[in-house]
Amino acid sequence: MSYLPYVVAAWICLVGIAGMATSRNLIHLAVCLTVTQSSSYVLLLSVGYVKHGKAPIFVGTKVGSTAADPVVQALTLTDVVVSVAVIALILALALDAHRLSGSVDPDGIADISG
Amino acid sequence: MLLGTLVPLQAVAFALVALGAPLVVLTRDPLRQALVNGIYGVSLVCLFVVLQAPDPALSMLVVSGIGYPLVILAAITRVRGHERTEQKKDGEQ
Amino acid sequence: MSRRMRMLVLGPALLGLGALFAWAIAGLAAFGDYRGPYGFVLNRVVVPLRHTTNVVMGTTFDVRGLDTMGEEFILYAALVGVTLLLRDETRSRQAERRTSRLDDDAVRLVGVAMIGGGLLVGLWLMAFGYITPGGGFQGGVLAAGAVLLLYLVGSHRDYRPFRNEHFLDPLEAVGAGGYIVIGLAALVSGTAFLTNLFGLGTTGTLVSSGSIALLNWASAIAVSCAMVLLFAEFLETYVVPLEPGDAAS
Amino acid sequence: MTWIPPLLVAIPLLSAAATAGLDHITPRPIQDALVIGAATATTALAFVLLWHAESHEVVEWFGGWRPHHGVALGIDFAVGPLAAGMCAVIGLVVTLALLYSLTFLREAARLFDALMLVALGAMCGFAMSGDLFNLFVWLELMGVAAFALTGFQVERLGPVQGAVNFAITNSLGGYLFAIGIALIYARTGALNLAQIGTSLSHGPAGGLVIVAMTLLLCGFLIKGAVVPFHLWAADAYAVAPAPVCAVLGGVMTDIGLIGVARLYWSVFAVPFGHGRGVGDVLLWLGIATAVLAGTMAFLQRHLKRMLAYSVVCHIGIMLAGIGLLDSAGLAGAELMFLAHALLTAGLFFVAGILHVDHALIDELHLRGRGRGSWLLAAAWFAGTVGLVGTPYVGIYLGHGLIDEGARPWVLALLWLGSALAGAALLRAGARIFLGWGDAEEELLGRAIEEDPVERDVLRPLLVGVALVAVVLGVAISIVPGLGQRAEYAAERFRDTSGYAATVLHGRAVTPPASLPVSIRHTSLESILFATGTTIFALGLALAGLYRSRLPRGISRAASRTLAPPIRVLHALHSGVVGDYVTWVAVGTAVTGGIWALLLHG
Repeated sequence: MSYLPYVVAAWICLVGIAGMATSRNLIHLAVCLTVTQSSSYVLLLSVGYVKHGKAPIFVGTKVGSTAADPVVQALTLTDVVVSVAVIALILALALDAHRLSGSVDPDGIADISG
Repeated sequence: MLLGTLVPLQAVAFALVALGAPLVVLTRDPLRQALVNGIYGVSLVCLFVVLQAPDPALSMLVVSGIGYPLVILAAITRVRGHERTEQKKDGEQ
Repeated sequence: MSRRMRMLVLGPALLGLGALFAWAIAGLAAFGDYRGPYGFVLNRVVVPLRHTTNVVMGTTFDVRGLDTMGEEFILYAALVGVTLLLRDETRSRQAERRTSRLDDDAVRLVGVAMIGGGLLVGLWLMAFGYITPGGGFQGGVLAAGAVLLLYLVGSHRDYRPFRNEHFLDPLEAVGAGGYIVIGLAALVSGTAFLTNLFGLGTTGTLVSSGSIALLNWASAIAVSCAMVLLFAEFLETYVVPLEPGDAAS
Repeated sequence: MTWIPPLLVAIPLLSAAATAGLDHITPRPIQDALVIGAATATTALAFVLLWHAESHEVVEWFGGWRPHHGVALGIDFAVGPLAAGMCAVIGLVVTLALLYSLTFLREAARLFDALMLVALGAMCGFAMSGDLFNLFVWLELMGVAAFALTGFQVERLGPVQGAVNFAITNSLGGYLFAIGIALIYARTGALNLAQIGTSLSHGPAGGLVIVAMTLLLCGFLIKGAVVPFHLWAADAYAVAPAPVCAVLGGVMTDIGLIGVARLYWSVFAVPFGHGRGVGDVLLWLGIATAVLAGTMAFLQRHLKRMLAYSVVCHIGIMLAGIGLLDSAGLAGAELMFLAHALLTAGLFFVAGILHVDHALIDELHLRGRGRGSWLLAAAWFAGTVGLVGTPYVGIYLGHGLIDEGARPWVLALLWLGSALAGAALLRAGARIFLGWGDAEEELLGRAIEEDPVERDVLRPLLVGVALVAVVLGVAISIVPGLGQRAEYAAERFRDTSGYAATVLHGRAVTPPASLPVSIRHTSLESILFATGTTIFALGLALAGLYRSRLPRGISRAASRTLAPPIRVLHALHSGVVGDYVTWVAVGTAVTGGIWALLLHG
């Protein structure tokens, strides 16, 4: 019985959300968002790990020998690409915000409200 | 009970990641944060390797080694450069 | 909300979320005891059915090829989006593009060596992705990073040819669109979209796995181009105005 | 006909790649033809698919990976009439928006078109997909396209703020969804919705499934802008160009609700379907959304922001329809979606034309400026009446179907939301096109103005597109046979075991006995409520126009009692992304907590 991996994933998610909510800088916020997302990779890969399993790459090992779940790894690959796309977009927006208002403080660029 | 079947190497990798995340979040200066985030990325890579996931590990490696730093540093440079010239302008006036 | 107020609301909310997570974790199988059917079935069938030794790549480009098609387009949409969002930024910089040249030849030499190395490793990752770890995405990012080193060790001018949208934009479209065209080819031939059509070849060699190889190359092209263009969009902004007057824009 | 579903994704995405990739090479008219052609073809194919999907479920397994012994290996699109109908409306709205933007957005047109097509492909994929992770991929893809489209006007701060808030809250929602996927995958070892449902039917559900459901559904509710996750929507829709608003407000927000319905009936109805716990929470969220957003719409003076809150208000009513968990409710939500998508798009189009004509978007500033624009006025008022749900106009039929399963007080609250949002739009219309009302109103807050994107437009085209959207939307309630078909589609959609059997074992569905071609009747109660709502909305609009002319005592008492809560409401919608992230955490924790109490044990 070991649950540490899952606890770590939950912990990363909460830490990331706390960082996002309290951030004073959009660049910092974007990085916190990727931290939040990294919890989903950690959880996915922990879930798919198999005791005494090898990587699901069958070079030199027999097909059918114990190996980690390839599906979660494929999902993680997609997830990582998503994170790059999202951080690039948010940083582009941060640059725009800075050009227009001279600030990257999310509290400072709240132009419209109500 | 928490550790159980965890191989020591995996326990260390998980601990590093668990420590790294709050460090990234608590580093409020973006430039320093970019560095810490790089280290956090490397700890994730190690974790993926010990979880028998070489493909995601490679992917994380190129992303945290090339992808994130390039865009983050570019954004920081731009923001800083802007601020510097603005300060200069204020000084002249 | 004031920041203080926000912290007061956030604290209990995170505690609640934490409690929910804890409840969920209590229901999970212990670490390493996982026995879900999906991945185990794939581990057994993908190598014999698709002649690829890397089951993760077999999953990414064949069994769950549609996800990867979406993923290519996420990257593509991000590239188009960043170009759209930074169009003012880039426009205002055009007039005052300036570079700080690196004068140290030794540093440049190391840089050039790294470019060569990066490109080689990138290509290797792309080429052998469906046999050993690696693949279009990893190789593409690495190759793009190597190409961009040209910018960092050289001057901006040296790097311009690689950042020519007239050349890279169509290539990017060929990569992303190529993925769909391969899928459509299967549809036209009367089977399901993205069906693996081609000869499967010998397991463990470069001529294995049928259209996985093609899709892998399509995504490698798409990712490399997308990354170069994406980084270039941002790197345009590396050019810091040196004189106070330059900041007028 | 299994070749159609992949085409609904492939055509728009391939054209998107082509249009941006060939930007510098092909002349503009060819590009325009390519873009409009792709959107039209997608729409036409979606209608063909709808025709076929009525008699059998169209299931396509990508890569030919069919399931073996109930274990799905690949990804499937499973299309019933409801999903096909969604695709058809999505295609229609996107096509109209692209036609509208031919002259409305000339700058960076290729990038814009490419992103719109990507969004179209992603939304169609989302509506048809039968795989949990595949849903996430389409969710992220449409998100990435939408974030950039929102920030289109990069020369102003408002769009950047709106896009940042949109991007960060929706990405967070996506990541919560991803964690939910991991939890479900850990429990069932499957990603196919039908297989997950089958797997969850063995053994007790437990905390893991409840928490996973919370994360998955909250991910969709964030996309669907349901209270308290709705805050980003007004910021984003107020600042995006009109055709983008039409697509985002008309179809992309609602798609989150389709996700909720799809997940509930393919997966969570199995472990939780015997009680009403899940449905009641959705119903309550829907009611809260309808009333709060209706109120917020009434407090706006920025036309697009007002429309944004009106969208959120109707989302609430549709969510309540889904939360009733019966066929009539789901069919009602579906019909409301049809009418609402077209009417909202039409009203955003009209707002865009006003913006181009007068370079103003503020209700008070525009006062009396629309006099003489009769076509626009007709479109605006017809659209507004359609959104209020006057008997047999616009959303009425959908709302009437939702009414059938709802208790009277639920009904009253839902119609109240509709009346508030409708009153706001009526008030704005009367001020702008008739010049009625006071020129000042301090309860509405400060003005926000912006410059239009393009001034040199082909105005007849814009007006034509707006009229087409409004006329189609208004007519939804009186299309003969539509109500009965929607109900049949809802019944098919709700048939969990039938869905699983069709997807995993290839069993054919029993085609319906011939459905009547007549206008579906609604209850007397609905007609009374709808009439009352219309009168109430008119009265409220008049009160909003002439608050200063009310007897002084009433007026003063009204401002004294209303001003503080209004201030609180305005303050809660702060436009600060840190607050929004906090509300996402609060909303998820509270929703999960309530489900934990209701469903456990």
